[in-house]
Amino acid sequence: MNEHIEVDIKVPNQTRYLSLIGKIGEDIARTLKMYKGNREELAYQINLVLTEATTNAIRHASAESPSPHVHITISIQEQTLRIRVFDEGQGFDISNLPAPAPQSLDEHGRGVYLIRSIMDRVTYRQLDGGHVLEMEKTLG
Amino acid sequence: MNEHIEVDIKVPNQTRYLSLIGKIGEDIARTLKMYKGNREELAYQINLVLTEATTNAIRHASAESPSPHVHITISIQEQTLRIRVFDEGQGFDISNLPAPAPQSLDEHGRGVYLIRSIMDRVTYRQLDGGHVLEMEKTLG
Amino acid sequence: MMVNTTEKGGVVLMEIREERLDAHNSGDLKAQMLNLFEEGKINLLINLKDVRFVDSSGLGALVSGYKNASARNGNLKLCGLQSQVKSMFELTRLHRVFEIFPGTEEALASF
Amino acid sequence: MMVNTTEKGGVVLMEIREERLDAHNSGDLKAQMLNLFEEGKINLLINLKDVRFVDSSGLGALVSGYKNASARNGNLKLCGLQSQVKSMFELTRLHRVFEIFPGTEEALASF
Ligand SMILES: Nc1ncnc2c1ncn2[C@@H]1O[C@H](COP(=O)(O)OP(=O)(O)O)[C@@H](O)[C@H]1O
Ligand SMILES: Nc1ncnc2c1ncn2[C@@H]1O[C@H](COP(=O)(O)OP(=O)(O)O)[C@@H](O)[C@H]1O
Repeated sequence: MNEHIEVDIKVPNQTRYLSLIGKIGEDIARTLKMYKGNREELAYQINLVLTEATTNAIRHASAESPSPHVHITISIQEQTLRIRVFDEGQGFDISNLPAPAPQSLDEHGRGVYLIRSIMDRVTYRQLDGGHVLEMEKTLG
Repeated sequence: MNEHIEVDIKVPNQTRYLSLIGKIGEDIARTLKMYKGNREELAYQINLVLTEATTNAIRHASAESPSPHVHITISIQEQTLRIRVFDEGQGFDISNLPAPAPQSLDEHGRGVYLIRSIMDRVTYRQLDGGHVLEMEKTLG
Repeated sequence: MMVNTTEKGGVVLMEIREERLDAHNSGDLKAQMLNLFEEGKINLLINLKDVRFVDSSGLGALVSGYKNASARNGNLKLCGLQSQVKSMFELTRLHRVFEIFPGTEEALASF
Repeated sequence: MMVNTTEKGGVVLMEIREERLDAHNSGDLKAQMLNLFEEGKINLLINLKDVRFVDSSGLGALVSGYKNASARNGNLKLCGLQSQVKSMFELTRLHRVFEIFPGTEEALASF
């Protein structure tokens, strides 16, 4: 059976909305009918990648519009979880990010690494008026 | 400050997704910055009207498409909570529903009554290919 | 739906082990109550302490059980309602229909 | 952010009273630790028992505290990690950096 879920979220680009976005991700993970693995682990992972990607959109890519927003979509279709986080900033070269050194004491630079560890496919692309970080994971 | 939130949800039209939709509504209620009232009460109310309206869309207005879905939007803008639940059925005349008799022992007929008790403005309108139940509440 | 069913001195105590009682699982609750009626049970006590959320279908299932029990000269009573769930009974005036008790003890003693 | 801060025999115990430690509140945790360092405290024990979720900013705040404590010849240790939170330290290899204890007692005794 084809369990198709789509959720589209727009919130002010402020970190106080991170927990709402993360919770919606957790709620989706806990609802999935066909997922056989550890549901609470998946809930944490979805919460985490949503939180990391949205934080980056807020921090590094704040729009200059008077009431800037972040836009996130979460979809489940045919065993594929796809998360898209849109930003209106200058963008960055995701292929040029150094992996954090093991036992690095750097305070930053673990977000994209975590996203890559958890998700199966991660791309960052230019769009009209901004960029999108697209992350996919095969649930199965 | 203008707290603008928009969430758009599509799920298979099955009752097992009611709890996901209700939880997203609760998460939104718990996040609202400007709400001065009882947040847990508001969370219950949003959960309830989402659950009632989505149940009706599933039960009374199931589409004939091969993989029928329900479509729900929740938005907060300038103190107005607006929930829309779309259906693809035959529709009904909301102005002609009898209010349930006090202490009625009817098993049915309390859904729209509860929605009307909680929300400030409730309309049911025809759209291209279906209908929408629109419910608004001023959060004060 | 998860329900713990035990019998105490002629009363069947049903503990609903779910967070939500809604259109997804209220049909199942109705079916479980019907089974009990068919076995000849007529007095039911429903403990809702774990239930955070009840919708109109959940209320409908309880009304259905109440009518069935009454028709058999038995009773269906409720206990353990969380405060928001209690408000649902007040909003629909069903608190005038059901006998509602804080805990199981008082409720069992009342049959 | 809600933190219960108490001092026990030269160690400052900080109990984080939040479900989430993320980019929204990790700056505040960093600031509270900095205040303690400025007051001359150098040994911190962070109890994460209430924390269900930590993101990379939360880890970053803890790394910042760890570096500050070490630079002053003190230490920052952790206790009470929920299992999913613990996995975050493993995934980022930070479990090799921090001393992590199950409970407060053992952790306090280790300073
Ligand atoms: N949406 C984005 N727009 C612009 N730059 C970004 C974006 N996301 C990430 N970056 C860049 O990639 C770097 C690494 O990101 P990340 O691994 O999340 O660590 P951190 O955000 O802690 O620095 C950031 O410092 C930033 O320069
Ligand atoms: N989306 C809808 N499409 C068609 N009919 C509807 C819809 N929503 C409600 N109705 C009609 O209105 C009636 C009353 O609905 P409600 O108050 O929710 O009680 P119940 O669903 O328990 O009968 C329903 O029985 C149904 O006939």
